[in-house]
Amino acid sequence: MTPQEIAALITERFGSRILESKPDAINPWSAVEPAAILEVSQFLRADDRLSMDHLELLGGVDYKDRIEVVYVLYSMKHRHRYTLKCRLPREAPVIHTVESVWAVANWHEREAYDMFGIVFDGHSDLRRILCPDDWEGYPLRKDYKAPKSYRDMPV
Amino acid sequence: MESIARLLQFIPRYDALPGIVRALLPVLVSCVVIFAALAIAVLFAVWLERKVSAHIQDRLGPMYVGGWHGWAQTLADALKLLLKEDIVPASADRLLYKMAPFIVFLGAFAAFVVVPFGASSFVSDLNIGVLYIVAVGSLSVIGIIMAGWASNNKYSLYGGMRAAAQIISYEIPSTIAIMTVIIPVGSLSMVDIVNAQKGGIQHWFLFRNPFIFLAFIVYFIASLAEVNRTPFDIPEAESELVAGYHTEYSGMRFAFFFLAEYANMFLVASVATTLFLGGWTQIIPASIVPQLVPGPILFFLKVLVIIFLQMWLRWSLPRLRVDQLMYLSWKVLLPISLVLVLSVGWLAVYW
Amino acid sequence: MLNYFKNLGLGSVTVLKSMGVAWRHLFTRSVTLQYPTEKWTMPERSRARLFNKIEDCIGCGQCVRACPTNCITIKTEKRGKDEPEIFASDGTAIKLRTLTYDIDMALCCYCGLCTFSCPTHCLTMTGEYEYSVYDKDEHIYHFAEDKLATSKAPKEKVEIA
Amino acid sequence: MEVDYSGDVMTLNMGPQHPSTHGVLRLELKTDGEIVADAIPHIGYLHRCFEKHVENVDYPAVVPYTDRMDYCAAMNMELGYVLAVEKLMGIQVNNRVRCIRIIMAELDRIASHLIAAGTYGNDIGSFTPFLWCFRDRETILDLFEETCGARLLYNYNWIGGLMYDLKPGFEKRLIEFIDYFEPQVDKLNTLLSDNYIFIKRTAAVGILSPETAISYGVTGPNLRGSGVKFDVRKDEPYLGYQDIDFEIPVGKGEYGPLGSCWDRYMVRIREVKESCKIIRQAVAQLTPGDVHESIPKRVKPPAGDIYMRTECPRGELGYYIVSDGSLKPYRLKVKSPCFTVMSAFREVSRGTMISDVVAILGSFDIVLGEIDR
Repeated sequence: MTPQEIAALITERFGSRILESKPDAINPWSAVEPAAILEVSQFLRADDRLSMDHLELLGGVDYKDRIEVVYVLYSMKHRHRYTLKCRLPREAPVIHTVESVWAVANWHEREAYDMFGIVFDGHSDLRRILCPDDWEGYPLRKDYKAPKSYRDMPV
Repeated sequence: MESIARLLQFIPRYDALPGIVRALLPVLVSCVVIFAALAIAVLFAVWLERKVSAHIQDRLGPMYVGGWHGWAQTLADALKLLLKEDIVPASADRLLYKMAPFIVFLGAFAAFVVVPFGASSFVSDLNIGVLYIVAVGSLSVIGIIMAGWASNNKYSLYGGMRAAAQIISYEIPSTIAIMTVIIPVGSLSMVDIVNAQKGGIQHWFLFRNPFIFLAFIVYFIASLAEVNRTPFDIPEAESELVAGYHTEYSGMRFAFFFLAEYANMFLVASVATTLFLGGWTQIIPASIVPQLVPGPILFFLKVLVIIFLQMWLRWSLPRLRVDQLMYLSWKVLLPISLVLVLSVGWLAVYW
Repeated sequence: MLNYFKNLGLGSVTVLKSMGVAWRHLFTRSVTLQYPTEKWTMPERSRARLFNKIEDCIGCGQCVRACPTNCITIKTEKRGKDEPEIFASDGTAIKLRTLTYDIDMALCCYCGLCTFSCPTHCLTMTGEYEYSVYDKDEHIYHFAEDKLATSKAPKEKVEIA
Repeated sequence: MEVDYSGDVMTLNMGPQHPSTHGVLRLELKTDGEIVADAIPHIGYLHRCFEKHVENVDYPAVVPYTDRMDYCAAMNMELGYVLAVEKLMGIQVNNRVRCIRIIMAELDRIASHLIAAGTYGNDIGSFTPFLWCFRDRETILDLFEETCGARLLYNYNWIGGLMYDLKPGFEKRLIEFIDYFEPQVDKLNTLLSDNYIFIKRTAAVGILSPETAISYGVTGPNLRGSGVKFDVRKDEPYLGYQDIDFEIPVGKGEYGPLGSCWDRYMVRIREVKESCKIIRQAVAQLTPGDVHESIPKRVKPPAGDIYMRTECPRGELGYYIVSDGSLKPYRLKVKSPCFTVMSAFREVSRGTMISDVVAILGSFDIVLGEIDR
């Protein structure tokens, strides 16, 4: 399926919950309402025309006014790719987990939590993954200031 | 020991010494002689191991210390180990921890008492020599469990437990394989066994009949496991248990473990030589070629061949898993060795 | 039962095969170098220690901007109008006097980006790779010092290699 | 294996310093005797804020940082990044650059798989294959060094071109090496891969079913070991891989269930041979040209985002780059193949033995530099 068809399909299915679609961009994407992410993911995974069974990448991007969660999806069956984006408020980024759809999301979401402080609702094991458990702040946010010391050790 | 006692007669005024000294001195001297010979042999074996491994792996190995092909490298390493700090973990069982390496070494060391290196160079000719070797040789497992337990380290404990299971399992096929030799000789004395093989290569038990040949292979495999060599080195499996039971040891105590490992290799190789390869006896019958090479040297050469075989195997094979190890012992070697004993016995009765 | 013997046979045969391969390798030539006595000649493009031919340096600071790890520190000042004009060996006029040119080799990531950005090709990576030191500070190489030597009293210890 | 885990379990910390965790990985093993009831990986010991770092350096200077992710296959790491930026900027490279990139990427794949195979032998307890593999890898590194001056962290692929052109005579030495190398693979197979002990240790251990693998986002040789024919070089060709004739080896499960450690290991060994094939074809396609031709003076991509993926030796390597039109990347997120495969580790290793945990970990062929970034 071409990106245009995918965009049309999910817009048809979810209507206004797909906020914006850019299937012609160099990396075709659709912005999804955060509350609908689980439904959209389940649809993308289960629908036979799409069967996006491979979550290639899940990551956050800090756009200073908002935090985006990016889902790059791929279908091993149809060999097509599509990107979903969810825009979250910067102060309290909360979104539902897609762990139940793709098992790999577990670690990816932990990493996004670790780096951006995005809270994934319903995640089974939301701990920091790369930084130490008692690390303060979310390093990949644009306003992050690196601490001078950690547990009395100079950083 | 008799020959040593005879040599001691040359000490001036030997007969004037107190009786207790005269009784103990030959024992002490023979201990020292065996220990020295063993230490030198071990140093050589370590060097050989490094060279064999290096050449199999397209390397050269140690090349600097001592000049010719780094012959003094292990000597330097041994000195380094002796000078290193002897670390005892804070929560270790100190007494057991300190004793363990010596007990491991004791097992290997004491067994050499009955090994006949030459026609008259042996400490003692016990009439239950083989039994004694089997019994004393398994002493090391106690030391290994002690080391594993006392280190207070989970890896060491795993190593100790694995070693116990492995060594005890493999004692059985190896002992049964030894029985195939005892049946035709009819004696447990090592000296008698060697004497029964005198007269050249065709009299060696290895080539006497095919069953004993197979028994030799069984014994060789089982002995590899008994001395924790690859492919049976699971007690010290480097990639799983770091270093197994001697993970926490350093300095001299570690050196003793090292010494014991190679001494054990020498022990099983000596036993294999004595039982299957005719011990110190000549390869070619004396009637064809005069016996130029002294017995002890011939014995040592034969031992070296077996040790080389052990090294060669070590550097070409991967390691077994614990359950596969047990499978090999109980389901492969044990049945085979039992069949072999029965066959040899059948031959002895009906031939 | 058949399987048992098949496995036994397969095991023995493959073990012997492995040993055979290992045996042949016992007699192949070794491929290692005996390092301190034998040394490998480094290819000309080798990227090891940085070297700055300070006479050609125009103090432009391109290398500082290119460096991903900020291991180069430059301090320059304008040369006076009355001073005689000097040129780098490729003819570029040197308008700035390089007061400090320090490279911290402990920070260097050996990417070579600085050498490509250098307009006069005075900053090069040499094939020199044996320069371990006991103190981390000794890894800071002061290249500009001999240029200063004319104005200041000569230092006793010159750390340039 | 059906095991009852009702007994007491002991926690055994494997790593971060352990001979076979391939770096600084910590495994929290819940063991019941020799059997591992649960294995929880803890990562992050090598975390060095790669993604934060690169937000502060300009685009060309990111390349040395990408080298340091997967230091065993640095050429492929930088290739993915460079291709992503080139695609974002719309740069076309000439044929010579394309062919050299293929040659280097495949050589690096061989080098990386040699490490994988060698260390895997080491994990299983056979030390000799390790050094044999390193001996051949050393020749590859020599080729790299004479071309770009570095042996491990190359910084060779630049945005729009290459650091240096090949040296005269490189092709000849390369073909000589390939001719020498191909029989060595068979030798390695005799010594290790076909050895019965090795097969017993690895086949039927660590079964990763295709469904689990896809769900956990496992890619590369690990996925192909489970029998899924997926290779980015074929499915989404870059660098003109579509013009090159090569096979994608997949696991067949010769000695046990599909998706075992042996299958994964063997996929790598077979891939090495395919890489040799690719290199021969790429050398034949080499044409003269200037490798610096399309290097831009200033790398300033237009605002936008891009996801570019390449097949690195450990799987599908994806770079998600967000550009805000400045000289520095606004955000760079790496989809690391080892990271995803490591998340499947707990699933795979449950109920195996301690020795199997090592075997499974080795068969995944992880590089901690890439997991932790």
